[in-house]
Amino acid sequence: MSEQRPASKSELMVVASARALTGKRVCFVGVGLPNIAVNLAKRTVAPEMELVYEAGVFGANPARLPLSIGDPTIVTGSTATVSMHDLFGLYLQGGRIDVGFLGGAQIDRFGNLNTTVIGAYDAPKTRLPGSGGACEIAINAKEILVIMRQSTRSFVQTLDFRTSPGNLGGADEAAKIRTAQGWGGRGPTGVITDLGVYGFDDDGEMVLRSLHPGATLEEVRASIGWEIRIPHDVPATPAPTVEELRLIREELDPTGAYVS
Amino acid sequence: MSEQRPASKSELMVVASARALTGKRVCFVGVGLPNIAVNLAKRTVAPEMELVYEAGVFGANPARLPLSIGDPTIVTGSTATVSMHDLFGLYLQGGRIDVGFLGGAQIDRFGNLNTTVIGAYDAPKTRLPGSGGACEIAINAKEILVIMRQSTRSFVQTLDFRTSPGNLGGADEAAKIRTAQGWGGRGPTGVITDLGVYGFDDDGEMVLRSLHPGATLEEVRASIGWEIRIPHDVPATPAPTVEELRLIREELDPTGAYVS
Amino acid sequence: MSSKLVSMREAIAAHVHDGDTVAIEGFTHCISFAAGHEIIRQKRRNLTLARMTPDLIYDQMVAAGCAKKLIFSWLGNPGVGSLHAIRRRTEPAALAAGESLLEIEEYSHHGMVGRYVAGAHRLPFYPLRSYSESDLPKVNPLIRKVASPYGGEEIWAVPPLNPDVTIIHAQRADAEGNVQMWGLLGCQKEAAFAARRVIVVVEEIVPTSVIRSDPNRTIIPGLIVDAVVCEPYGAHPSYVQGDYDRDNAFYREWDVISRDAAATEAWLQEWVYGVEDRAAYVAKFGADYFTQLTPPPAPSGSVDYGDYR
Amino acid sequence: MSSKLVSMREAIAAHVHDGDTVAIEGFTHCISFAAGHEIIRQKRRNLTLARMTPDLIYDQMVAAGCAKKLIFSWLGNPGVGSLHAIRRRTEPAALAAGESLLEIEEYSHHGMVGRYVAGAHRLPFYPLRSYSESDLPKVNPLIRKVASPYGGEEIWAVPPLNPDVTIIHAQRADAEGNVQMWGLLGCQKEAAFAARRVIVVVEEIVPTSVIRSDPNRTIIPGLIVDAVVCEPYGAHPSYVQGDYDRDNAFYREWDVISRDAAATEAWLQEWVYGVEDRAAYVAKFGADYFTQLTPPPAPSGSVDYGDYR
Repeated sequence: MSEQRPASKSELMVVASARALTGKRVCFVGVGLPNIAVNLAKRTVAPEMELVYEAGVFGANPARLPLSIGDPTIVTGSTATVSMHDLFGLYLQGGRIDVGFLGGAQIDRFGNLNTTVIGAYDAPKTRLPGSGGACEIAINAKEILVIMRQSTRSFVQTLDFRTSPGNLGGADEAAKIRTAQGWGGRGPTGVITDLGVYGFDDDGEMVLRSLHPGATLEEVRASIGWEIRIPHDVPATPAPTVEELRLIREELDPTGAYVS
Repeated sequence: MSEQRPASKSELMVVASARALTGKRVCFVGVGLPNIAVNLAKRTVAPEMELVYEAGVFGANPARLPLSIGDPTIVTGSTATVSMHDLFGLYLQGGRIDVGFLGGAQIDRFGNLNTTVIGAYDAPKTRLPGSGGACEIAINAKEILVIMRQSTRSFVQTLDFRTSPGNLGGADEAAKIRTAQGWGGRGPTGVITDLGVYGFDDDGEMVLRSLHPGATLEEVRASIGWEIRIPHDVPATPAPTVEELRLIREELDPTGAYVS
Repeated sequence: MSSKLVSMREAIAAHVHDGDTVAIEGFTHCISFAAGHEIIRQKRRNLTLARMTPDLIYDQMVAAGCAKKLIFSWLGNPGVGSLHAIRRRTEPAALAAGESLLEIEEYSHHGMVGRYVAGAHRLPFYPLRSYSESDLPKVNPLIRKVASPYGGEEIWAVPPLNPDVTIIHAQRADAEGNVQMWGLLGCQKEAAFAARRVIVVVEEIVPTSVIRSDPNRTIIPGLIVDAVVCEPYGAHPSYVQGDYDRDNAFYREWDVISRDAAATEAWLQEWVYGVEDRAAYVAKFGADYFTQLTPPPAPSGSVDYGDYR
Repeated sequence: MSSKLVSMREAIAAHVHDGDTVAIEGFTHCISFAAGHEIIRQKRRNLTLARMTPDLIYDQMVAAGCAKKLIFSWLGNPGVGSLHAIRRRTEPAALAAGESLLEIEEYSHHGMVGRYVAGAHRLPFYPLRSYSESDLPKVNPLIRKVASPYGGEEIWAVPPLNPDVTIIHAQRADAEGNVQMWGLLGCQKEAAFAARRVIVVVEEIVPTSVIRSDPNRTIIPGLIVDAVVCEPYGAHPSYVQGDYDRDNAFYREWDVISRDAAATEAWLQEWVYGVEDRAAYVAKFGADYFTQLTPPPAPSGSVDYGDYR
């Protein structure tokens, strides 16, 4: 244990994401890092959490780390496996999901996300996967956590396409539209990156809440395409514990496929 | 067999109803006489017929005669048992039902039906069961067969309440509205009573097609509240065969609970 | 997870209040008579009773004075005839002195299903192809037309129904309220997801491992369940697929009892107020009574989910 | 009832025509690669390919020149990355000489599900709470607002999708096409009910008595099925719950192959054009290959429907 190597940036993201789930009950899981984060949270800060996969699984209890969002291991031993009509209609739109995890190719200062195209929609430079369930997760999950690595290509002034709405043009506009259009949730509440943890302030704009061990404010500023709000006293993200790292390395991702 | 007693009026209705199902594929079954008629048809003129119960059963294979529309015997051994949302949405509204059986407290000359109230809706003389699935069966099954005993109380000039639409005010109006409002079916095609079998003519009005053995035109006229259309040469309904009566009496309703 | 197992008395006391909209669902199959009787014993008043088919249980609850309003699509004693206690509260000529007419809000089956679906999916309306040229929309202003955004066509809509409490009965659940049932599924899933509170009554409490061995069989997750009650024979005189048959003799008997207000009251005194709980009701019938309602087995067979690790 | 059992060759020849809208559905689970490959072999052209997640099968069909248009909600190699053949037909800079861009019609998952539901329920639209303040409606004029008849609120709608043919894969069916499946159910039921024609591909044909022993497990009745094909391992490299695992190695391998148009063509030559049918494809891998994808059993257990006679 004393030989434990220091946390990687991916591990810092996973641990910070897991901690953001403290006490949460029902979480809509994505594959990759969110999947590991959620499984870590279930073993640490949120033992009662139910994992929901958009493929149609509630209360998943995967015996191995699922590679895809529809891996058979999420079905066997789950509490309920249902049609996607039920999953999106009864569970998500019906208001039963506490936290949805999203990522994207681009995010703006208000937490709006692009997973559709880089460039013009009709003649894209890069064709991305599109919404999948992201658009309705953004609207209907009670809150949204975003996991993304920082870069000026992804943390942008203006999205090329708004796939999933966040705080729109700011908190006031977002609050009005959420009520008027009957959104089920209150939008993004946190963004976890490889450098830090961000929240949203009263303007609905992203603000740095803590800086990961080893990261600097210069790195943070240099990898965000707008002038990011940074309060005076930014605490450090508490370092991963020995046990958190052990769980990731020995149980959740022993081959290091995701968190390396 | 030579001792077989003559057919009762109920048996005449059941046999005529069964024969009206010749070659039909998917039939929405009601309890009581329609249920026996459909089961008789499956054993005689429509061996490939699938029985659909509004309770959520497709391809029922009841081991005993079901007393209620949701008897457990319709589930065990059925091809598919589904939610009522699926039954009414996918099977009925989706256009998969060939024939629906309906009855009612009142029918008018155009095959419109009342199963809601006798008297005023807000202060009824008799409160009837209401629509159940009848309203949507009338609109969405490809055709409707009605089974009712004749009397001037039930074959009326004017319905007290139109629960389930038939040919409305006549064939032209009905054809227009069916198209404009996207009905799935063409409405009533036959009415089977204790006295005869009726069809609908080009005006969409009920017309006598055959007279049951033992019934007279005088009885027919005296038990219908409007001047019923009767063609010049009304054939006799072919009498039940020995085998049809045997099936009813020995297999389908051995206690005579329905067809006595 | 924490257990939600409580007695029926506790479940009704905690989750059914005067003035609530209550849905005891189950289409012929799995009707929670046990819950209905406990609501009668606890003397709930001014309830709005929602159910596709009010069946005997709502006839009994109306006779006991629990209801001010019915929301339904088919009002009858299935396979037998009328619900006489309800008719006495819906036909002015039959109304007893001092009684008032029940409020009535009436749909078709698809419409009632659609109301629960809209409630469960958090939709402001549910569209369907029914009601065209029926008189039902004339007497129920909540049945409305909706214009399709893809052309001139108008179809019909019903509004969401979100009961304060939905009560369902099923074969089995675990203590967290993960419910599995088979046979007729009715609209229980939709009515439960639409509700603010959910009470689940089952024949048998099973370990969570049983639920997890066949996750496609789960119709309602514990997530939306507030109370779990284990009440064997709790659906009698309705039935539970595989466990016991419908007591058709009682459905016919009720037709006789309920024609007479005094006989109805006497029945309630003996079989509802006069028994402490469902266990006492079952004991009053005697074990042999239920044995003759028990079918021989017809097993589903097992399928293989595969152990993926 | 008459058998609908045919070979895959016959099923595709009879039911999939040039210019058709084809939906091969299955969310990660039970994707009929066998049908997709036979469509490629039979050189169908100008197909509109609908699928929530085009996955590798549509990448292969696009690479083979079968498609003119995609209707989808998520375009990727699940758990791996991009669909490179499709990207070469959607990014102008990557387009080969003589090729044209694919037409694209794009939704979210709930929207695609809703399109099938509307198609299956014969509704002119399906309402949902999605798309609000997203740019998707700006680029897809078929995503529209609909006004609730119960108040000022406007929500969003998608139009029905009625494929000319829907193809699904499942664990088992009888010869009439009564289909039972378990594990992820995706939107297969809705996509099949919405379709004009339905092809069902299964791992195993079972007697009708097996289907009838567990009627709640049936997701699609033979009534709506036009052809039944028995094709063991017909979903490889996707998986069939309980029968075999997803071939994740191949999903990763495709990421490499598909980056290069020539390598993609070579793969199609070897594994699609170069094999006569799915049996030959399976034989080419060898029996051992599939043995290592077979999980140990995890039985569901049996439930009792009761023998009511």
